[in-house]
Amino acid sequence: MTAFPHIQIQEEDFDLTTEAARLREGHKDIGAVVTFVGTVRDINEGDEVSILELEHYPGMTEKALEKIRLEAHDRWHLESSRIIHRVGKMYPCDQIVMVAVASRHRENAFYAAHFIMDYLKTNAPFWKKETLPDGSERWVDARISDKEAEQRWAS
Amino acid sequence: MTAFPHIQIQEEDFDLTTEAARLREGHKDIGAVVTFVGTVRDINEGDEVSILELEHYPGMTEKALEKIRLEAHDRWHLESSRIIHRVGKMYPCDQIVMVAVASRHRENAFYAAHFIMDYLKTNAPFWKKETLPDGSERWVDARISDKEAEQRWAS
Amino acid sequence: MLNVLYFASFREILGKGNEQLPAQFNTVGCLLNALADRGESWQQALLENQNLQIAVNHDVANRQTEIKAGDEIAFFPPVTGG
Amino acid sequence: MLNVLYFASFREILGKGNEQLPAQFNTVGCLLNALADRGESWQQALLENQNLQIAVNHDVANRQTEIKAGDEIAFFPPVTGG
Repeated sequence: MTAFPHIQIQEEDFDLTTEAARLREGHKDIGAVVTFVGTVRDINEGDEVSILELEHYPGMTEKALEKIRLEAHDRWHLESSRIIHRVGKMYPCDQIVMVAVASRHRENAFYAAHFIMDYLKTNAPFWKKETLPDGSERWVDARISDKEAEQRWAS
Repeated sequence: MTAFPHIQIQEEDFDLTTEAARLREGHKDIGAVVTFVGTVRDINEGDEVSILELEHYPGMTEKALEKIRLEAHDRWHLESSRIIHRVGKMYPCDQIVMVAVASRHRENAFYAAHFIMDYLKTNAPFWKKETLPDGSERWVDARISDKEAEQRWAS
Repeated sequence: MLNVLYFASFREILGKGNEQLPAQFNTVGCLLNALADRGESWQQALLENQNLQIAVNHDVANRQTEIKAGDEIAFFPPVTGG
Repeated sequence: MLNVLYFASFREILGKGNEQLPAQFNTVGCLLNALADRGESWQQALLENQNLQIAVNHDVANRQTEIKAGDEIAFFPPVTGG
């Protein structure tokens, strides 16, 4: 049992329908549910990727994600939100991360989910390592475009 | 079998996991999947709503939705997209509509799903009728805010 | 013949969902004027209502849109789906 | 004692994921200087690397952040999750 029930860091895959139902549980005044799922692409930086391994910093991860989540609630008056991030070994097409938000109206839900993902990308302590078909490994570099995406939300 | 396989108008409910899997089927180069689900709120214009009935214009609906979908593909280079809209009688918390888009990167997926919903709201021939707890019925009025939301996408 | 359709509140107010009419009107506006002659509810719904929406053969249209035999013309209020 | 953690490429380059060190440093910067004395890979990773990220007790920190006995100090590269 985590101290942050709306955040899950797990090795197992997740099911979108189940998670959307949990998100809505106990909230009647919801008109809009937006989910984002990030998946493993089979190509990165022009190279085929065989395995993607996710490492994280237990403790700091949950704290960073909860901070992002509460900031989104603050800005967009969400009814509910959930973040799931997988760690360990994943393969092309696998689900890596889910952000799900529920609000009365769609505009807030779209902005909040987008905001959470942009902040997660630059503020949550996860690191990706790729294994190429020849067995070589490399750490994925942070993207400048992710930092720029985050900065657009500065108020 | 519809002439627009990425668009479904149906009375039955839909399953988010199943639909997201269909969306991704046959597309490997996907990094981002955004889904929007619109649900029946139990309150509208300050009144409790018991039943929501959706009517549409068969033929024009599919054509209008396909036009919106293709415009989104054009603007944001989507890998794949699907729209499901239910018709008939629905109840509070029921799912009404789903828009799902898949793209390489998250930004395009968020914008495209938001765009499709904003255009659907003002351009697809659906009409909502509410039944209140006392049995009285009323047609839902179009919202000026929906027209304004659409107009922000004008390029 | 023209295939004329009415949706949502229009269908209820006018008491019908569709009808076939002779193709003797050049534009949607001419058809609307003829329909308005049927009585007050028709006049209010089709001529005096600023919110009247029109489609011809499943595309958005207006009073100036030309129509011909075989066309499907639909009248309805602003849409409220989603 | 201080609990010092290294993640991702830092863990691999430095050859360890965590260690306990005596709490004899007032700031993160002092700790970094001491660690850099261990050799070239330590110096490069912790002093010359513009991308070094620092957390103290699970919060983002910097070289000026003060530290005390019982603190958890982590060093890692820019994050790449999501």
